[in-house]
Amino acid sequence: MREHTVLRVVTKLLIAPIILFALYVQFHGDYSPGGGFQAGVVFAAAIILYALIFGLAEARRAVSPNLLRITGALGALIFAGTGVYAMLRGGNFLDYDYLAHDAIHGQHYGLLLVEFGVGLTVVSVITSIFYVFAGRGRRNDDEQPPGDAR
Amino acid sequence: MIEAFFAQMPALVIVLPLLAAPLCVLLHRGGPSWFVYLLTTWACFGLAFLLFVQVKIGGPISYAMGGWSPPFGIELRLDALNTVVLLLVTGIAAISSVYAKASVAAEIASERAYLFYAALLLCFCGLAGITVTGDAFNLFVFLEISSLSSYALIAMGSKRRALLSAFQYLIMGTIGGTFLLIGIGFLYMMTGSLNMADIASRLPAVADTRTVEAGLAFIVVGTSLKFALFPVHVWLPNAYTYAPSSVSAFIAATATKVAVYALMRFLFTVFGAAYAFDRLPLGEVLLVLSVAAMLSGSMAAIFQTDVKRLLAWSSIAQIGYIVMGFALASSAGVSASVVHMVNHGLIKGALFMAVGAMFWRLRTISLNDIAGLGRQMPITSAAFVVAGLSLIGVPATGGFISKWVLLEAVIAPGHYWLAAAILVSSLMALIYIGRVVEVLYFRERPEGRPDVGEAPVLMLVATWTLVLANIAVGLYATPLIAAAQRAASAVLGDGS
Amino acid sequence: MSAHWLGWLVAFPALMSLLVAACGRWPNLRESISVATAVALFAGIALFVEPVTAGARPSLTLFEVLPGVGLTFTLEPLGLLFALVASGLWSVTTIYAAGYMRGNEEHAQTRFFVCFALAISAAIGIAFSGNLLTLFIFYEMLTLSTYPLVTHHGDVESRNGGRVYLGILLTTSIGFFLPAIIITYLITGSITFDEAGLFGEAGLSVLGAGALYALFLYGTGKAALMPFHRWLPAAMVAPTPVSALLHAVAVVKAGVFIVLKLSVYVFGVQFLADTGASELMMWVAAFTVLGASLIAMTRDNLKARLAYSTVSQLSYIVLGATMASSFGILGGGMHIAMHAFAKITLFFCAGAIYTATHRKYVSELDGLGYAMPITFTAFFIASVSLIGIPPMGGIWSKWYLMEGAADSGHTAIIMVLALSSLLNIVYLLEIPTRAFFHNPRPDTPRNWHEAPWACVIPLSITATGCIVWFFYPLPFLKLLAPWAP
Amino acid sequence: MTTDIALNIVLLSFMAIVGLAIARLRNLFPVAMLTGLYSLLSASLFTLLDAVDVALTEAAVGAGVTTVLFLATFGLTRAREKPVPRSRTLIGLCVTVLTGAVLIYASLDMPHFGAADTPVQQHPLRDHYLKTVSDEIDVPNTVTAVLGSYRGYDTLGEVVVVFTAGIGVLMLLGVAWRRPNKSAERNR
Repeated sequence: MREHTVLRVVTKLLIAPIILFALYVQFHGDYSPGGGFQAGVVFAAAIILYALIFGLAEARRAVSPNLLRITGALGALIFAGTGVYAMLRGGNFLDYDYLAHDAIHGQHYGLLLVEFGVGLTVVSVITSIFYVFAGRGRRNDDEQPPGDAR
Repeated sequence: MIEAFFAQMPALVIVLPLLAAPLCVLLHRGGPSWFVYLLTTWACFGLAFLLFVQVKIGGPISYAMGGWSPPFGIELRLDALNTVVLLLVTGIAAISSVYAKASVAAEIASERAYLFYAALLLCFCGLAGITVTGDAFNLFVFLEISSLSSYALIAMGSKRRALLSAFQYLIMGTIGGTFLLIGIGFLYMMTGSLNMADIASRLPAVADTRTVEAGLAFIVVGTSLKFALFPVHVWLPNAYTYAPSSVSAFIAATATKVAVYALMRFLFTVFGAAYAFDRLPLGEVLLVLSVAAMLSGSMAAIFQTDVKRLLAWSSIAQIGYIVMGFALASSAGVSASVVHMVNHGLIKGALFMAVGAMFWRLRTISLNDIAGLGRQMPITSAAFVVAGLSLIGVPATGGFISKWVLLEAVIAPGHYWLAAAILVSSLMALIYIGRVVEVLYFRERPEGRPDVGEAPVLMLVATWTLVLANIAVGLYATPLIAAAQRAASAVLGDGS
Repeated sequence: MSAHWLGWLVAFPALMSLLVAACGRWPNLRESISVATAVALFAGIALFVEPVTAGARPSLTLFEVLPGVGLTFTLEPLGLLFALVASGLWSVTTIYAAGYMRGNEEHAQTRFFVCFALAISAAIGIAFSGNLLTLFIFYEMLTLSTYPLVTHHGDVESRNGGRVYLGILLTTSIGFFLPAIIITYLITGSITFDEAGLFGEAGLSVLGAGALYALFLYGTGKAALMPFHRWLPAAMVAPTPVSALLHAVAVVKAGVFIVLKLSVYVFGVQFLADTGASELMMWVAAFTVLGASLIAMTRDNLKARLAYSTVSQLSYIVLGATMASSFGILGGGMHIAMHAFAKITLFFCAGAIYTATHRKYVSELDGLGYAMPITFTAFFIASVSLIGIPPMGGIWSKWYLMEGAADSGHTAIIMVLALSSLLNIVYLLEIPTRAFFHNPRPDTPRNWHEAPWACVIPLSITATGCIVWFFYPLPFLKLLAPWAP
Repeated sequence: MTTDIALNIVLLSFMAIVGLAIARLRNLFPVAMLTGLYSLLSASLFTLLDAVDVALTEAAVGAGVTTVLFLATFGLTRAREKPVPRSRTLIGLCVTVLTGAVLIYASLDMPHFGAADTPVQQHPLRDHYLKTVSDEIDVPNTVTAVLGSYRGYDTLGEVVVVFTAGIGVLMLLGVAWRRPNKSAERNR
């Protein structure tokens, strides 16, 4: 689709607001509808859109699959790590009260961190899945099944 | 410090694999990932053991996730029942982690081994999560974790059919999960709560409604799909047959048990035995289905030519034993179920590991191809024989103890026809195990096959650990039976 | 003697089997160890004769298998008798086996001797067992350890034989014995053997007791009551020392010993006499006695004929147990020993004949008596003992059995016993008659002679035993004194 | 209120029609589009139910990403469904009808939609979540507070579900297939 100028221009115009909206949903989740999940999906949609219009290779150069693997794992680690940190501070797992000097602040930090973890994982996973599907091309039936590729 | 650690143990059992799985992905290499897997499972096993002892001494433990007291937050709740299941799951995971290294190296491409270990850890995490939680919705979430990872793990089998069987499992499993979710949704609708204890206290007020009845039905059918009770068992033989060896060993020994546990938890803790068994004819239905499972599963196992498939069908039959126990809704019955859950875990784990070791050598596991292996892989074959005897229920093995307590439980109320079904099914086990043993020892190696040696030491160690555990249980079953009886009285409320 | 020895005695052959396995490369050493183990075991058990006849009942609980039910060994007279017979004859059989296996150049001899030792370990475990669970554990261990012996040849025929063997024994034990134990446990709350029986106050109906008794007796498949006797002829595919071990020493004797033990220590003779619960099984046993004798007459294969003879003779002991009289127990106990000596002699002879001439059909034995005089004389002595004619030990057991039948008022049983003796004469004495009085077949070489000494000496010893026990039955009477008048 | 009900009815009947169309169609491209439509309809329904968070997710995942993934998949496979044997469709029909029947049976005793005296509304949870939240967490969006903190463990579980799905897909499809075996075997 690289020849469709209109699409390319419109996409270029659209991607920035989409990402901005994603960030808004991500960090404004405390006040308005939304949170990590929604933000993650919207953000991923931006990347996917980019990949659809400018090609997978371009998208991969911008956001490499390897990076996604790391951020995906990191997202989950941040979430769980927040819980563990609360544990180390003397609370139960995921007890954000212990994250800061007082409970309310702790809760706020906790929510912020946790939602960030959610967003990171969701955007990474969805984008990776898209990469994998889009990047495979047509397979022949005589190809090796998984696992037997030894 | 120690006190604080003890207080955090219930969460740590889940948190450790939860941290370890992303860690594996970050490590990006098979070897270190295996090491992480090994350490995590053994650490969890240790934790499970400490929890078991703690519950035995001090009674049930409640752990408030996030510090929010239930029902406002999510509660982890450990009692005499789920500590036993947790001990089984972590124990099998720990032993199969020893087994996994060589097996995975042979069956999984090295560049995705780290993902494989991450998925194993997630599956383990999901099963442990289901076991310890005291929250109905949380149970569903962890069920999804374990299910998703097991679909992927099963699809990694070396035959192309693995993909199809994983897909089949995915469809059935998703229907099961959805039913469970609908059931939980109904319960929430009628009680306004997701905490199991809280639901249980609020249910009697709305027990007469059709919504609660339907909720029970959805939960029973949903979990039954997960543990492959008789008419909805079709996914299981393929899934176990085509999965990689380490996966079959781990999942066969734990996943169905945990699903059964989930059903028991709902029936006894949430709905209450009186509602599920006295007001509705659930007990009778489950008894009939368990008998059908035992007979049809054993019968099908007799006619299999692939040893893994044979064991898978036998699992369907063995699930029948477990279901029969708790369907009696008596203290003896529930404890018989628990005993057999543990024993069947040990037996099937050992059998699948032994078969996996043969597969490691031969790359095939059909009856014709393993002919005469008794001489060439004596240690593995002997493990298969002993575990097989346990499956049949020969004395001095764990399987005998199961049969003993189960027979005791069915004969006491005078259900002689159930006793007959158990015995017939055991004798059918004798036939199908006997077939394999005969092939192993009395047939010559097929012409033109190269001689093979034993499997790697770690695989043998893991297999024999489970085999010896079987014998240990068979000779000294008192602790297991005592634990099962505590579990039964914990879920039935009193000694009834 | 300390009760701890009981555990060691059971474990001893099993432990030595490891040593035997380790010495597989040196046949002489291996067989020396086997024989030494056998003799030492017998000596160790004999040490208990004194205290037990004096009334001691040493008991040892190793650990609890199930809550309240331990792995328990208790020594009482019947068990001691069985243990003595089994271990004593095992010594002789081991010597014989060494000669036979080498003489026939059998394969996998190490496995053979290992399983042999395990089997006797299980038999001693049965003899010493102090409760039904322990008994059951060792009963199944005996079945499983003898399975590789039965299928020793590994060909199609032995595989099929082994299948029948394992199939019937495990089916009956899991299908009948196990539920019977559990029902007993549920009714009485105990499965520990008790001199007074367990059902005293349980208020079991006659029908219930009869059904349970039948369940137990059929569950004890090793006692070979019809229609579950098929495994015994099927097991004939085994090498002859195994047949001797199976038929005279360990397996079948374990079966009938269990029947006696159940009747005495679970049901109680008095209980059986009062309720008549064993009546039905008595007629089954009587039927088996006659039926098996009739079948034996039709068998030309020597070992098959002996096998059916065993089926028939076992039911004598079952008769003794079921007629609910202490004479019956006495006779049954005696018959365990007498039949053991006679039948092991017969099998040794059959094996010796096969080793020397490779003949296994009765019709082929014409005129062989002069080539193998010792063997056929021994055969004759043992046959006469089985028939129950003085001066052979077999008369004593038959005597007490008849007395028991008279005592409990079952005149018909006396008739059965008498008729069976006649049938015994027909099918057993035919063999020495052919050997000594018929002309040799034309294809018989002149240079045939006795089997190797390792075969002949054991069979001479056991045949002598048959005669000695006629003149000196005191040891058995002393052991069985609790049931003697 | 009445417009709400009317909208609900319209949306639900559209969903039913779309569902039937999906079941009937054999060509998978329109099916992918229709599933997107279905998701969009349900997102609208969620909005009507005031579940804006869910609606947002549904719209983004269901209507957006899933459709793209479907299309990507058609690049790998055929885009036309194979005919399914009659027996299997019959089983499917039976299961569906049965499930539907049980659902209807269950609905007979359900509390009235939107009523104030349902168990859910009367449970102390509601008060706690809606009132105490300002003291305990002080976040205006209660949904975020509940999902992130009160039931944060569930959310962690859901993140792990997503993560698991990612691992599963990567493991099965992510690494390019090496094909050394065949040539290696041939050389042997």
